[in-house]
Amino acid sequence: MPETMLCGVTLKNPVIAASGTFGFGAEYGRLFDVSKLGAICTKGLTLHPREGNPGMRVWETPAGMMNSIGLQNPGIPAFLEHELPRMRTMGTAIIANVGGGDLEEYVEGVRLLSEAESIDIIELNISCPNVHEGGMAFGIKANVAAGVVAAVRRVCRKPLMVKLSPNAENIADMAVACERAGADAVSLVNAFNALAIDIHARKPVFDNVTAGLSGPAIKPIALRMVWEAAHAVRIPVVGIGGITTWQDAVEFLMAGATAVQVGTATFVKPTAMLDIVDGLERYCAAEPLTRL
Amino acid sequence: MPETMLCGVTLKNPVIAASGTFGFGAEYGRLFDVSKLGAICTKGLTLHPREGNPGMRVWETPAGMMNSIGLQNPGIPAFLEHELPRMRTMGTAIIANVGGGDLEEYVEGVRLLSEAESIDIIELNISCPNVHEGGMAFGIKANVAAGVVAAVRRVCRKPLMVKLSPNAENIADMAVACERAGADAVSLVNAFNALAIDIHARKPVFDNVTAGLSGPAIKPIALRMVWEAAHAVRIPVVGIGGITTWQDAVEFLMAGATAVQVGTATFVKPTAMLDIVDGLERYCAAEPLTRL
Amino acid sequence: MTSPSPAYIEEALVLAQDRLTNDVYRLTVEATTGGSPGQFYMVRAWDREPLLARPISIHDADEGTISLLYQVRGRGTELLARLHKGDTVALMGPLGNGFTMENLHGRVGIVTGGIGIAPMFYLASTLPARSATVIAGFKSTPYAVAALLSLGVEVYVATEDGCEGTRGFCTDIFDPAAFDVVVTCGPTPMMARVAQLCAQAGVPCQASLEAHMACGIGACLGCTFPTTSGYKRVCADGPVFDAAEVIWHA
Amino acid sequence: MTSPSPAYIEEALVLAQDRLTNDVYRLTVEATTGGSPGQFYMVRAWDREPLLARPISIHDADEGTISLLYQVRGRGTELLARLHKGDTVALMGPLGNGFTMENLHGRVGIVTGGIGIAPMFYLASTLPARSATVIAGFKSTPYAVAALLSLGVEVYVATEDGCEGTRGFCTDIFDPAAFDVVVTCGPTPMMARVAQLCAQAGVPCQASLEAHMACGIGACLGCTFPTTSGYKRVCADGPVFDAAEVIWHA
Ligand SMILES: Cc1cc2nc3c(=O)[nH]c(=O)nc-3n(C[C@H](O)[C@H](O)[C@H](O)COP(=O)(O)OP(=O)(O)OC[C@H]3O[C@@H](n4cnc5c(N)ncnc54)[C@H](O)[C@@H]3O)c2cc1C
Ligand SMILES: Cc1cc2nc3c(=O)[nH]c(=O)nc-3n(C[C@H](O)[C@H](O)[C@H](O)COP(=O)(O)OP(=O)(O)OC[C@H]3O[C@@H](n4cnc5c(N)ncnc54)[C@H](O)[C@@H]3O)c2cc1C
Ligand SMILES: Cc1cc2nc3c(=O)[nH]c(=O)nc-3n(C[C@H](O)[C@H](O)[C@H](O)COP(=O)(O)O)c2cc1C
Ligand SMILES: Cc1cc2nc3c(=O)[nH]c(=O)nc-3n(C[C@H](O)[C@H](O)[C@H](O)COP(=O)(O)O)c2cc1C
Ligand code: FES
Ligand code: FES
Repeated sequence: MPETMLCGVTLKNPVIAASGTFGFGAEYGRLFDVSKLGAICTKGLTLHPREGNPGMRVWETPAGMMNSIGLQNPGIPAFLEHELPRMRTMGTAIIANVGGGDLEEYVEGVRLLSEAESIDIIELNISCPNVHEGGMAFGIKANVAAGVVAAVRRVCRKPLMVKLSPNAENIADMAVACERAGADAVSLVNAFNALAIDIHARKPVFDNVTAGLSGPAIKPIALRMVWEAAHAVRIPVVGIGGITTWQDAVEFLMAGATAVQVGTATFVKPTAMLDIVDGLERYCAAEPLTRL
Repeated sequence: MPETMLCGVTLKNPVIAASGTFGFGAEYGRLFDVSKLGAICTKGLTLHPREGNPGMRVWETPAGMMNSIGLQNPGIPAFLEHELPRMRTMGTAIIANVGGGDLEEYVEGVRLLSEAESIDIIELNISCPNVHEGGMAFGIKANVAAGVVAAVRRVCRKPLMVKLSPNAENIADMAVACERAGADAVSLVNAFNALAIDIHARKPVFDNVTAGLSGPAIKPIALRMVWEAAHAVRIPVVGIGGITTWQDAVEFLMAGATAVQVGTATFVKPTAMLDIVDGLERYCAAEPLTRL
Repeated sequence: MTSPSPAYIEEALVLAQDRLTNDVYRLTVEATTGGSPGQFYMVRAWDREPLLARPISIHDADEGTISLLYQVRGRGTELLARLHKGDTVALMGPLGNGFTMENLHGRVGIVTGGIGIAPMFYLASTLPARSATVIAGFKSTPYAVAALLSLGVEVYVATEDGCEGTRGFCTDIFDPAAFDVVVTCGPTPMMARVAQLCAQAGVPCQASLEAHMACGIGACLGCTFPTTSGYKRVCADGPVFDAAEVIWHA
Repeated sequence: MTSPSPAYIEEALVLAQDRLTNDVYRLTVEATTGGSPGQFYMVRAWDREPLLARPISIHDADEGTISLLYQVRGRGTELLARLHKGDTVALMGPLGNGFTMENLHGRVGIVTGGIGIAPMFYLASTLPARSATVIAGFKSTPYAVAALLSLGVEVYVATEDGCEGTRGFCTDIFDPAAFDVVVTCGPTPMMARVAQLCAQAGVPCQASLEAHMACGIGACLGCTFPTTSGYKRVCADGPVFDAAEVIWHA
């Protein structure tokens, strides 16, 4: 520490930019040296390009925010052609985050990404609504998740990290199911399913009704889930959810995480991740960081 | 509105003090006129007195707080003898909140409370750890919850409101299971299972490891759950979770709640509930409050 | 178009806070990062609450200072208004594309609604003398008009309550035929109307859009607006768009 | 014991803020609610963040003002320290039982650690002249001592760094045999030691405990401390307890 080994990949440090909050790295790359990060997770990618959701897409809540981006992305082929070459020059590990509306889209997406040399890890986002099961996300029921992980595992030639949804029925069972189905790591949590109502307009703020809650507000719940997952599996666990300061990161690492991802905090302070890296370095220089 | 009918009981207004945050009414009664409230939920009661949990019991988080009180209470017989007579004079409806470690304790507790004339509604808290099922709360699995609700229903001669846990596997299924098992209303949500770690002491802040998260931080998730429950059942739904302003209350009412409970906000501002009552009165005088 | 890289200034010194009307203020801060007309900064004048920074346009900028003109609307702008000389504020910017200056030739019509006037002082001060005419609508008491007049810009005012200028909306007194090119900023319905009038008259129009933002720098896709070529990010592809490309009634 | 009802004052005016040392301040606010020595107020000098108010003892009170002596420890006290004359602060109180004055007879020993000295000025000013002796421990630079001396109270100081008074802890220079009754406030391990010394010497001791609080008024059961008769609420059953009843090493 801070050098970290995550499913066979050496990261400079355990601080990773969370998917969907850091684009493909270029935007914040104009502001600070992104090579100082442990890794960058790409915006969620799907096989086919997606327009994303209409209407309001972000909304503030007490110590949190809701988002309903709807996986807007150029599609995996365009990502490989236009974005990946630029990401490759950024001097940090690349984690490709993949979504999908059905099993075939996941499998085909992962197959394509697997072939790209400069991708270090594939992060499978199972929070996406499953179009074949009436929109209920893949990430709710452990057996449904296990199905998609197993199918993807067959075609995936990279380390496979499965990103768990906090809306899962039981987070420990879900982590175990993913481990058994072949995941090399799990990352958690994604955003919490939440609602906001515009009382003046008398309708939900988001066209999709519900949206994903992230930020400091969710940290205590996310930390509990990471603790439960880390106690349930042997594969590495990456902690996500409201991490804003290096002290937050230490909490997740003590709870059993191997690394952490930072999302919303970057919006609050663009250089938050650099502060976290510095803080962890100072902490680890002074005392050993041990898992509880 | 603001006069509200809740399972046959007329409340002055839909604003109820949430269980565990308002004692038995006497403490805040020294500060303001509690007869202005729609109702008061008692501190969680169990058949036998409980000491409560050792160690830290409250901890602040971003826009929220965690608590691990451990159902400290004098036991139902002592409540009936010493506290209820005083509550009866407070000029507002009384909702007795009941917990239990096993089915027998719930049933016997509800039987006793059922006999007390001045109790208007019984609120069954199914978030308590089920001592017979390895500590997993009654409120996680719908079939387990249905079992306790059905058993309690048989002895309960008061309107029965079941208070749901946000840790339930599926909140809509849970609400439906409780409705089918005989609940006259459901209230939700109780606190979210969460974790905090004291990084200096290198151990969880709470002796019990996890504790319950409440306050504004959870409002967007609670509101989503209330929306889902209200769309799933025909019985009244009482909204709880982070409600702090009258606008928050309107959101819950628009989401389908018949009334709301306010907990943590009272700690933030002791007269928060009075402000909510006033705000709702002004709102309803100006425009109709309709469910979305 | 490659704009200069934005910077993050954690503690920019507040040099002045002037209250212009009941709810409109001008904040002047020390910063050398400048920017071009129509660009904006993500501004944060508080520690933790609210969570996100707020986008505010450059009202004026020179070598060493930036000034912001803003209206108190909610929590964030209310906290901005509490700043005093000597306090500090966090800034990220300059952000966004700004107005396409190379297309602003001949007679430039600037049509604004309310606080949409904020970026126009900087714009007008950059345009050739006497080329710009401002048509500004306000709910009630106008602001920022005197400064525009001092630049030698012609200003027509409409107020909804008729307290100054013509009673009504700015679009009531705006005739696109009088201009070679139009620039607009204000509430979306107003800009939609301006865009429609310009389209009918065949006058090109640049509109500076507003959207809720999280990152402000193009990374989160939270601030999109529908255009004829798909969703565009207001913060990074805009805030200024060719009004003809914007799908106003999405 | 029936104490007067507490009040909630949403906007109490700040009359003065004095910085006594690097991190210790005295805040004086306008309030007629008073209280007795050892009682406290829940104080809030911010809008929304942090969520909860903070308990602070009455340092001094008269008909029209209350003063609070506090040390900056974290976020809440840091925000308290930012208050200026003319600002307002939300107060709920007076809360808690306060010291049992009817038991404070003869020679009263007051043993404090750090900011535990806060309630003792008000206590000493209420006791008969010359009956109290204060034994105060500090990490480094002492505070609040001059005010006590001005009351004619004898004060013995111990500092951990030896910068003033005896080097070491207050418990090193405290002999319970010199007193008829002892009052203590400070860090829990220190109070536990004082309680132990008093018990050995057969001297009654009142200890003012500290706990994290949510409601401050007895409703939430969040601030309990174990005693020989079960968990007691620090805010409502205390903060002052008979030291012999407290289970110090729970
Ligand atoms: C590119 C751009 C430039 C702007 N320039 C100016 C300016 O120069 N002067 C000025 O007064 N205003 C400007 N605004 C609008 C300004 O950002 C909002 O008024 C401000 O964010 C409101 O924040 P609040 O906390 O005071 O209000 P809130 O209580 O948060 O909300 C009040 C209203 O403000 C809007 N709003 C809230 N949060 C955001 C957000 N994150 N992003 C955008 N809008 C939001 C919403 O429409 C809401 O109804 C600009 C907006 C954009 C997008
Ligand atoms: C009855 C009573 C009277 C007190 N009187 C004084 C006084 O006169 N002067 C003074 O300086 N301090 C007093 N304190 C202590 C004071 O309440 C804490 O220092 C303060 O709450 C710290 O808040 P913070 O936000 O600055 O620190 P935080 O960052 O919140 O935490 C710093 C430390 O403060 C303590 N703390 C945090 N929150 C609370 C809380 N809600 N309740 C109690 N402790 C908490 C914790 O031990 C924590 O380690 C008193 C405490 C009690 C219980
Ligand atoms: C604007 C936004 C967009 C997001 N997009 C994605 C995404 O495309 N794929 C994904 O797996 N997670 C996505 N997330 C979830 C984050 O990666 C992260 O799991 C979540 O925000 C919790 O972390 P935080 O509290 O640090 O933000 C998104 C989050 C936000 C705020
Ligand atoms: C200190 C504290 C004690 C609580 N005790 C109980 C309890 O005994 N029984 C119960 O059903 N809920 C209890 N709750 C949960 C609240 O009634 C409420 O469901 C929860 O706090 C969410 O609402 P809020 O965000 O408005 O506080 C308690 C909450 C707090 C903060
Ligand atoms: S605000 Fe994030 S992309 Fe525009
Ligand atoms: S703080 Fe609530 S009972 Fe003491």
